[in-house]
Amino acid sequence: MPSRGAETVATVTPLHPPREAAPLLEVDGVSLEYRTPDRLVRATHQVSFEVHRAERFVLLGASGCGKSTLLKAIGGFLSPVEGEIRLDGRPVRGPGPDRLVVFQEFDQLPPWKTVRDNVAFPLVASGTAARREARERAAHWLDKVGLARFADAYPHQLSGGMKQRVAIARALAMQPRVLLMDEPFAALDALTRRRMQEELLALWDEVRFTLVFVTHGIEEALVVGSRIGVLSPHPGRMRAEINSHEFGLASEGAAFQAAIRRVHGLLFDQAIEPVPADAARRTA
Amino acid sequence: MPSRGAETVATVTPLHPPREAAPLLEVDGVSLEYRTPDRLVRATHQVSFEVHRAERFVLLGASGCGKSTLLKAIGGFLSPVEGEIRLDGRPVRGPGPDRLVVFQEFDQLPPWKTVRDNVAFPLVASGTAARREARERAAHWLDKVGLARFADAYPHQLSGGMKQRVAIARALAMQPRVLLMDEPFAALDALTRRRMQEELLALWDEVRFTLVFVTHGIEEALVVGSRIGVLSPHPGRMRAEINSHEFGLASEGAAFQAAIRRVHGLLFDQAIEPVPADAARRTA
Amino acid sequence: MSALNPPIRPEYEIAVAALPERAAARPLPWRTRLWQQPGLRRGLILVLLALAWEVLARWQANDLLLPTFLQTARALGEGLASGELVEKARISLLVLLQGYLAGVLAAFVLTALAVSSQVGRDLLATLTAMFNPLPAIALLPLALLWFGLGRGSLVFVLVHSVLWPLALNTYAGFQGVPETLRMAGRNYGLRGLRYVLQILVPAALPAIVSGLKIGWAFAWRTLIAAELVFGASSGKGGLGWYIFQNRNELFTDRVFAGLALVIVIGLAVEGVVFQTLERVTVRRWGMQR
Amino acid sequence: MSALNPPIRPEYEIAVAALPERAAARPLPWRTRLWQQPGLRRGLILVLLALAWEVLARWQANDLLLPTFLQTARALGEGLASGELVEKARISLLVLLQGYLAGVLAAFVLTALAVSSQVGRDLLATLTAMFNPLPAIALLPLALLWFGLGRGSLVFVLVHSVLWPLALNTYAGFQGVPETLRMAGRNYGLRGLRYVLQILVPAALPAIVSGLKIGWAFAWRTLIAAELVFGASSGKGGLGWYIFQNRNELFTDRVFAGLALVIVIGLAVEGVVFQTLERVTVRRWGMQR
Amino acid sequence: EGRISIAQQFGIGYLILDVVQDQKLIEKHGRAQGLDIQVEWSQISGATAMNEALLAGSLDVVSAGVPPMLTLWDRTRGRQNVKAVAALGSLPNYLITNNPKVRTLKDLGEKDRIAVPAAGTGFQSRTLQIETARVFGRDDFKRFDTISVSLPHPEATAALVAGGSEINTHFSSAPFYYQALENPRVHKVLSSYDILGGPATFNVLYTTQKFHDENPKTYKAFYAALLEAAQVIRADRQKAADVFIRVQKSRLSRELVRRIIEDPENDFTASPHRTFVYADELHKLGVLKNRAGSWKDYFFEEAHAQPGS
Ligand SMILES: Nc1ncnc2c1ncn2[C@@H]1O[C@H](COP(=O)(O)OP(=O)(O)OP(=O)(O)O)[C@@H](O)[C@H]1O
Ligand SMILES: Nc1ncnc2c1ncn2[C@@H]1O[C@H](COP(=O)(O)OP(=O)(O)OP(=O)(O)O)[C@@H](O)[C@H]1O
Ligand SMILES: [Mg+2]
Ligand SMILES: [Mg+2]
Repeated sequence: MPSRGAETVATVTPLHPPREAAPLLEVDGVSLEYRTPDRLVRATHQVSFEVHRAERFVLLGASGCGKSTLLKAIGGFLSPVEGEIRLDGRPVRGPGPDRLVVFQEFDQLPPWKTVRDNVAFPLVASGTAARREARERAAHWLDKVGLARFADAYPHQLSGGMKQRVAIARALAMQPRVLLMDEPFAALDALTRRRMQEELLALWDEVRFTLVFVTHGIEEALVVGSRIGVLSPHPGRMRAEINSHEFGLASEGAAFQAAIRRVHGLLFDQAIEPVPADAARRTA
Repeated sequence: MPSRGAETVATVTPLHPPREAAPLLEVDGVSLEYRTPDRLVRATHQVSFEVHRAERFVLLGASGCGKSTLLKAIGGFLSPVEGEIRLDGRPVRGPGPDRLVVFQEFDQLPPWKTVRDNVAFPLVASGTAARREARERAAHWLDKVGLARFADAYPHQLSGGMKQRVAIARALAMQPRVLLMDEPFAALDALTRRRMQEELLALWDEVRFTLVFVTHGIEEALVVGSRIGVLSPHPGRMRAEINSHEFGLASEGAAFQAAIRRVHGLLFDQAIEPVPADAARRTA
Repeated sequence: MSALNPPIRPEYEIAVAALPERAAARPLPWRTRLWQQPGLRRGLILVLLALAWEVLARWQANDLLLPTFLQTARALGEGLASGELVEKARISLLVLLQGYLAGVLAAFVLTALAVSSQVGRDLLATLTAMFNPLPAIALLPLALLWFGLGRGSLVFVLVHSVLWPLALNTYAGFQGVPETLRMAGRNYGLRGLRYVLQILVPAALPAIVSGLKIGWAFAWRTLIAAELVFGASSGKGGLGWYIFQNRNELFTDRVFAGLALVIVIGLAVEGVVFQTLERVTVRRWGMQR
Repeated sequence: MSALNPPIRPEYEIAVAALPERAAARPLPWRTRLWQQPGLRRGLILVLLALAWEVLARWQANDLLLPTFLQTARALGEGLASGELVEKARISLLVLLQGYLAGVLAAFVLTALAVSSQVGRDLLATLTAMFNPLPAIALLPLALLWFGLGRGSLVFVLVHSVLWPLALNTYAGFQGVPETLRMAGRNYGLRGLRYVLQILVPAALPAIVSGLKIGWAFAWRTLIAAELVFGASSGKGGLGWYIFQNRNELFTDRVFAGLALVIVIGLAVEGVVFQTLERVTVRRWGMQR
Repeated sequence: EGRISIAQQFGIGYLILDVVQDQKLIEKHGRAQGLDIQVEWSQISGATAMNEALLAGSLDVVSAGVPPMLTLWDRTRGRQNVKAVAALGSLPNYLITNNPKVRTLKDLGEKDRIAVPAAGTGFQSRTLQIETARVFGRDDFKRFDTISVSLPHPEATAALVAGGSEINTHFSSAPFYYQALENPRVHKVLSSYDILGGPATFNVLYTTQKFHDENPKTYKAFYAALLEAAQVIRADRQKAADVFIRVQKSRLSRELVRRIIEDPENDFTASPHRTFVYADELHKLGVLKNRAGSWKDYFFEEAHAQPGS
């Protein structure tokens, strides 16, 4: 695997110029709410964290705790009812191609574009690349995610996992400053997932984008992330932040297992709802 | 946890009456194809397997290998271009509530029904239960999947994982003869996923339905399934069938780890596509 | 670009306390709140339109062709006060509703056929392409022949004006229902009419509602045109008849009063019926924003 | 129910061989293949309709009101052979296309406004609810005032008949675009017109196409009705005028020939333009079945 | 000056205009005055559209029955001052029926339906109202409006000839009643001539004061052309028939057209006949607000030289 290994990161000292020391992304006391006809649903409550340039920040939390909502807010699609999200010190006002999002849903690919065009389109639309170059980059990244043979297919002809891989290729081809990924590998089998993780980290090694990554896999969090934020169950509040820059794709040993257990504890030591009382009664 | 443990299953001897010996579901040399304007895409090629009454059959395979397609064919939504699918010896002709499907996509919940009605509706529509009873059963199962508080919400107000849990509750409430589940737990965090697995197995213990389950988690396959079918990469062909009835929710030891490794080997010993040649060059 | 490594920061863990009492919702500034009333905004648009009309009419100064807003309002007021317009509107609305409902029903049958068989699909496509472009006057002789002069003929041409657009829209809506949702419905064992009613119709409701709106508007158009011919038999003409009579006698302000009443009814139906329908269905369900 | 335990079966592993040569696609029986030709099926429907017409007309035996299919076909053939109908159709189609395109453009502008601002939304809702139910005759005096007698006025009433239904459908389509897709589009940095054109329009295409179909049909209806009134200036009347004139001379077969030509054009446009449009877009993209 | 746009409706009642158009008489009389006149001919159906086009300024001269002209004159008095230019001939309208029981107006009952082009307001309806007022009294002049149906002549003729529909009576004009009366089941009940007391003008041409005043030479040429056309028709009715068929691209048989033109009842003259009956009666019935002293009140001066009534 590429040069980035546990040692490399671990030996880093704060040599950066002062400008670098300021966080790139600041989530500052952010509460997010949905307004429904009957009631107000609070998705996150006063969540604060900072993501520095080139950090790989992973968000972990129970289902429904507000991870996707938080990601959408960073993407600029939702504005906080409380607190502020700042990028480079400036409040986030709306969406933009500098913060590309891989959504959790399968229907994020415009169905009227072929797989290739789906990857190339944002490059052209955002002015990142000319049409020709965009198509070349698209071909490159489709090859990386194993979909070169499906470049001319339309999204509805793909399986769930294949759709997600197109979305991943699209995001990686864009090489945005901040990459926001919402459970991108959830629909992938172990091998494909591992290959995607490798590609993601290889690209990070190359261009050092900043990553905010949502996942349910604790192992994946440790492998992909350099820092992990743990959210409490619904409504999401910050529970902990831990470092995971030491772990990489090759990690396996006792320290890794200990870290997994630690995160597991942080996530689940208070159960969301107690298991219903009648669960024990019900046996054949 | 309920009485069902590794020992219980392991000590089973073929005591069943002859009728039971015939498989409930037979997939017999089934090839499935999609017809697109430009070409014919073969999703599975001459796949054969049998599922006996009360078996928990897990399908494993790489992304895009045709698992969902196979499940849809068993569900009766697609007919094979070759081979036959039989249920109780009779060819499957179309969909029906005896083979309930939990789809992989998030948009399987009618958006015009509340969460409760979404769970109750199939019960009423298929004539399984009267309206009142259906609502009670819906409440019960929503509680089990931890969504009791969201019974009156509409699907669009739920997170991805919550939508999948509604679909799971809907399927479990129906207690169909054959339950077909397509990566039902992919969008769930570890704890919720574990709880869902427990609920699924507890219900199986109670009513002994037949399960066909698609997953990407090898561990999950071993835990949930009593028998595992491994498919080759696209187009899917049968690679192996192995027994996993010995493993349960509590499994951890060396045998379990060995089984995981074995399945991993079966799945991935031939890579789908070789890693692109230029992958090694690209390092910062 | 030289390899950039992020700083290593301290870790932390905090026990999450019970969620504090929810801060009271900040009230929005009153101007924002006011502006959020759709009634107000639309009212403003109506006032502006009325003003534009008044100015335009005064500038044209040709009140036999284009009376001013005030003249029209006066004629409308008189017509309503004398009860004449109310009666005419009642007569028109009665026929309109009959024709509309019949058209909706016919459209439903046609599309239900279309989703259930290949022949039904072809029938819908062919009939719509054939008959939709035909003006009502073309059907007039046939209507006369089959239904005579009374309400029957009016209902017939109304059905003609509602049926095709609604069927087109409904069918397009049906075809756009996501595959997963269809499969879920068939999985419940739904088929035939129950499948259409319980899955396809709600799933296609946005398209159906806009078809209903179009059908409603075209029913009005057709009714007013048709009443010129059929309306007055046995002395019971509706709004179209009222407009036609006054037009012939060049009482343009009354013509416009009649048309204004059509507009008012249109706005009321849009505001009360269709908006409510959308609010309690497609918008509530998150199928439309 | 006693606990039921499945049998334990032997395991197996097989090496997956290279995929054998694909078996040749089984040809379908010729009747099935024939039946799969939409042209054939629809042709059959047309033949049946023609037959029904013939029988009905002969049974009514009233060829001043309803000529038979054969009489009509003969009149149509004569009209086409003499070039008269061709010329009339050309004139009508020219005006029709102008009005149609203008209406489509206007609808597009209105809906683009509606998606980009609250005021635009209110404007669309209000204007549509107000003007859509108004019959073309109501606008005639105004059209005369502003555009005079001739093509201008015709185009004006055509726009009126295309604009509102198309705007309604397009806007409903826009509102139904899934949130994720909208976010994806905005994420690319698209906004304003590019966002509308590159995200909303393709995503709402099924609704737009059915709006286009409805608009097309109603443009025909309106044109024929308007030509009856406006008639022919400087001797250049279109199909509507042809129908009107022959009606005046009680040549009912020619009247029906004119209407039949409208139907034929409608079928051609449906079959060639709209079906192709659907095939290369929404159907190809899997947005409609 | 130098331009004129004229609109006519369908029918043989506009024969004078057809001759003017065919023989280019306006251009001819214009040249006589040293004026090159551009003439634009339009065909419009219905008096209402005519009136609106005239008021909108889209047309200079329009043509319709006497009552619609009087209505417009009444409404525009003191404003656009619309007045008649000339008559287009005296032609009768027949009330015909296929109901054998109907011999007089009094025989029409609840069940009968009378087709007229514009129920309640058109030429035929007004004529019928005048007769009704005389037979049943002034207060009851709208008696037959309730059984009147607006139906264009062709549909009405077809309905009458074919039978079987509710429409069994029709106030018809040429050429439709000629065609209808060929059917033995259809018979005549009343002629407009009976109601008005003799030959009476059917259609008139009318325009606004503005056009009349601003285009004196064109107007004069136009008026002269009308007079000449009337003479042409009187001189050679056979030729007139050919002109009609040519200009209207009519497919009516030549015999029928000739029969109509040669029918002594039909007098193609620019002089108004018995128009004042309408002006007077309709004022008495309250339809017209203004009272005309004589027919000259609603005709432009040029017409006053001719005999009229
Ligand atoms: N459109 C909406 N309207 C109302 N409530 C919503 C909406 N979307 C999400 N919510 C609510 O907000 C909360 C957080 O949702 P979110 O999608 O952010 O969860 P998540 O952490 O991404 O969960 P998952 O892991 O299941 O995807 C949930 O309780 C959900 O019910
Ligand atoms: N509607 C369709 N039209 C054409 N091809 C399709 C269609 N749906 C799926 N396919 C193709 O069929 C193959 C199998 O798809 P399927 O969805 O069954 O895969 P899967 O095993 O479920 O994958 P995943 O794990 O990613 O969900 C894929 O190669 C896909 O491209
Ligand atoms: Mg989420
Ligand atoms: Mg799948």
